[in-house]
Amino acid sequence: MAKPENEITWKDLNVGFVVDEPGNASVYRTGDWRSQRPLYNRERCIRCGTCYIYCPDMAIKILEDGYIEHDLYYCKGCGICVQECPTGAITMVEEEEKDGD
Amino acid sequence: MDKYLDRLGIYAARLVSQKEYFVPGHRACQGCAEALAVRLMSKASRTNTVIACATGCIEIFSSPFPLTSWMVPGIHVAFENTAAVASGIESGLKAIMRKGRIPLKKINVVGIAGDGGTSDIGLQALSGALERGHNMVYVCFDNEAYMNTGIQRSSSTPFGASTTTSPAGKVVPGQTTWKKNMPEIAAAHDIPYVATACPSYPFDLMEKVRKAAEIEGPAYIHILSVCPTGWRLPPELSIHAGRLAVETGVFPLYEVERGRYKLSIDLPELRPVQEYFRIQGRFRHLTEEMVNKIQRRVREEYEKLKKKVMMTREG
Amino acid sequence: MMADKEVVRFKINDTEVEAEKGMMLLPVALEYGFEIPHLCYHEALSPGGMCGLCVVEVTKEGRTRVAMSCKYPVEEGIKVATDTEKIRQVRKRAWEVLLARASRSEVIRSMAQAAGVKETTLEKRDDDCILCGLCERVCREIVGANALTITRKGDRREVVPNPEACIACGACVYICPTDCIKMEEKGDERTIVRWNRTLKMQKCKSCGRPFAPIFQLNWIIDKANLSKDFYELCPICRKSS
Amino acid sequence: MATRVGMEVSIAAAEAVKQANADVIAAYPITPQTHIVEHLSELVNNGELDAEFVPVESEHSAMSVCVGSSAAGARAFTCTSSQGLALMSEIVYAAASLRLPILMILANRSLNSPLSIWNDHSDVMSIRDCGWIQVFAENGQEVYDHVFIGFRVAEDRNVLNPFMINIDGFILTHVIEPVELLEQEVVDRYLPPYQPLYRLHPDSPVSIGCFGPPVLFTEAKKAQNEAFCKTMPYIIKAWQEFGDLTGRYYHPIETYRTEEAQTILITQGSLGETASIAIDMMREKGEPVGLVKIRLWRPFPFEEFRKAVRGAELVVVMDRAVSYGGPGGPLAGEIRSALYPQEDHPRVVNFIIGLGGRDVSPEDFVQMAQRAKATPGQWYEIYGVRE
Repeated sequence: MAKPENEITWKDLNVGFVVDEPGNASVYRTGDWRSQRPLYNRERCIRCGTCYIYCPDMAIKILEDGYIEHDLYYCKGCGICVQECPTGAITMVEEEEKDGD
Repeated sequence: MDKYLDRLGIYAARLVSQKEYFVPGHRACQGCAEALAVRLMSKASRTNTVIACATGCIEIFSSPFPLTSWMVPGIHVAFENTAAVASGIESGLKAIMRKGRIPLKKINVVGIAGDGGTSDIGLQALSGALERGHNMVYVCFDNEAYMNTGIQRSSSTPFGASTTTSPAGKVVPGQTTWKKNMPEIAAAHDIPYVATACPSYPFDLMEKVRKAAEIEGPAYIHILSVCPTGWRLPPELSIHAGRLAVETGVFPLYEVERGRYKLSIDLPELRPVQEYFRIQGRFRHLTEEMVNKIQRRVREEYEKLKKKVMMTREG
Repeated sequence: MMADKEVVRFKINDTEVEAEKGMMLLPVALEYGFEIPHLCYHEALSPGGMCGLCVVEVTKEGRTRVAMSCKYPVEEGIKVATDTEKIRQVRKRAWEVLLARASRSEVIRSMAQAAGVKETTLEKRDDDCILCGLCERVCREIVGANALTITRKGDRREVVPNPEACIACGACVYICPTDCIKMEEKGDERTIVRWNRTLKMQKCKSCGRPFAPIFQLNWIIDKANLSKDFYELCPICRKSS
Repeated sequence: MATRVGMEVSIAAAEAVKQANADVIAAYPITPQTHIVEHLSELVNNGELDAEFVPVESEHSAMSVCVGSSAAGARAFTCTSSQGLALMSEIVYAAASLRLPILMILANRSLNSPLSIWNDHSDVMSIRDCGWIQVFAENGQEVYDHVFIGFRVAEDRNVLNPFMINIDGFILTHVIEPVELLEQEVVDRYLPPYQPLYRLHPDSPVSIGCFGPPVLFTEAKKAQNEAFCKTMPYIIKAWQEFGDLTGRYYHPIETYRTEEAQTILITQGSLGETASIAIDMMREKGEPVGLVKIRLWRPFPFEEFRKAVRGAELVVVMDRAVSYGGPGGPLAGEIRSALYPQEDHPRVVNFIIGLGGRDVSPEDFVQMAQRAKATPGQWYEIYGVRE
């Protein structure tokens, strides 16, 4: 659904309130919830993927070369990756003042 | 020793499919291990899957209209009837495939619910579905209380835990009953596969889901899903807490495959339960006496489980 | 959703599918829920083309041929058949080869049986390894320990370990489709049985439990440039402290 | 050629479900519904009906299985009574909101307490607003016919709503009646295989039953109500086409000798047959009395109803359920609402009768008509109670 939810009319709804766009929740930004942000030190990363497998928010991507990248659009700042990284390659830092985007 | 336990393969995470069937944008709390467990389950059950989901945290955080985190089809109907809905899906698909109305295809029907939806209000429907022998998987995501409604106690809340309806009071110190042993209840239905799992052991969890989906007939998986909000622990420690639950013997990982018990991780020495309790606010009020009482019980239960393994060993 | 990548459209068993250009057939077919047997393919690794099970029939410009789907890049307009009589025959032969290579493997025998192949007429090798090469690829491509090599003597291949390089991480144990690589832990020693590699484990300074091979930890310390005492505590005690 | 046989109504209903080629039947035994499911399981186990018979552990699960299988694209059937309906009612509502074309036969029986296995309409009235299309059948033939009509209407892309057939427990379920059975070929012509709009299948994933936040819940309800109100012409069309095929025509409101009637009795279900005898008796004496039978209970046929009672001075409504502390019986409340917009509306008197299996005779109807006529005002009473 392209419309914001407060503009959806009853006529826009599918029969039975069915949602027929699988995975469309990915438009929803959960990154706003963060008060702290993960900081990744590539030098310390052994490319084991541990952070990736434990992320409850699918906010860690494994890049083609095996290193990782946080997806701050989704990262809620829980800090699990920091705890689980075997080499201490990720730390949490205070989220700076949020700007417009 | 089981090859799917995480410490035996630090690089195993790289070998897991990067395809997600449960996508980000879901609204679970920070550090929610239940969301992680759902993610891992979905990775294991993959694309040919239909989900029946109970009312509860998962339903609320995964599919607030008009959005859904699910890439696979799913239905939510009510709180207590997930197993029945799943058995209906299974029966429906079976009938229309047999009658040639849709092509024959292996589709995993997976019912998912929380501990309340499983061991309390949904127990009857689950028992019925397991007894009828539908070819389906039922996964209980156990966060040990009614978290979605605000941390009320369930029959799955452990002894001593403080919840909003079993508060640690001046006279009654939290939950006064022992956690209902749901996996054993499932196993008593003599179904082909029962397992316990925890997302702190992701490869083990995924392997168990895969196995459950493959096995013909009903399968039950009980997943301890750490809830930082309800357990009052820092969100970054939810994986750690799950590991401690296992290593203290509070939540042993095991399988019951066609009646045979098998420990997924056989611990030569259990860590003291206090290590597990210390990091959680819900146990903060426990006296030494209560901890000792729990410790004794955990050891006894673990020994009982080990005996079952011995007794049902092949040959 | 694939805006910046070129998309190729084709058919698998009469179903219209699409995929990014450059992808191989097998992962696309699996993603669409088609069942194609495979033992040496892993999506995180380069294609192996070693087991021969993932064969399909590909029809392109009127000409049909049998191809290994793990190594066949998707092409616009091709027609792929995953389960024809021809394919079943080729797969049967592949199972015979695998049965011969790993005559000891219970896993392979039951898989072959499920595919309708009970015995092999080929000369049997007394092993339970099918030479799929996944262990070698994971060790090289993912772990980076390069502890395994595949050697070729005539038409005989072998996986040969380099005992000095193995960090006993268990990635090969995890990936092996026939479970022929076993890991054992006894006391404070970990052994990768097949590679004959035994390493002493680091004991946690706090709880005393052995938790990882010292050699592996040093390898990590070296790689990540960590302090020498970084792994004094086991992961659990480290978090609890 | 259609064959006319003597058959227990429950058996006829089950035979119709077989001829309708249902895919999934889920049911839990409860008197007086049992004969229907017993016969269905027999048909399945004898290989006469290719369906999954799911012997659930409760009615709640019966409806849940129907919801699951219907959402998966199967033609689903269940039947229940009384307490069973009360137990499943949560999911009865859900089935309608999810717009799943499930067919249910409700063998009407009173609700506890005291425990009664006998007939009245307190069960169906408890879920009046559940969003199902609800019809009342008067005899075995109507029950049999409405299995086909029910599936046909429910599965119509313009409808997509569950359908409930009310049949009076024991009075209909357990009696042998002449029923004209349809040729399979006629059934197949009338009832094509179910083609779901959405189905739970990995080939086109949908999420059904999402969480509705306040900003959207009202829209969802509006959409459901709009769709439900628009089902009427499709129900009428299905009846019309059924009549064209079989010669048996059904209408939302059935009338009996209402021409020039000053007093009109109103019934639902099997009472209609008894009431019609009373009408004959009174007409013979020259009394201008007629009968209106409400076949379609939801959506309520307001227009047709007003037309049927036009010109009457007195309307006597027979309810088989109590609305404690309410305006009388639930049917009477509905009738008053229907008549209120009419400037010159007739007087409405309401009798609550036949509770928990209490017999109602033609003489009772005569008496009620006379009492209603003689006592002015709009009133109601529970009829035939020992004081």
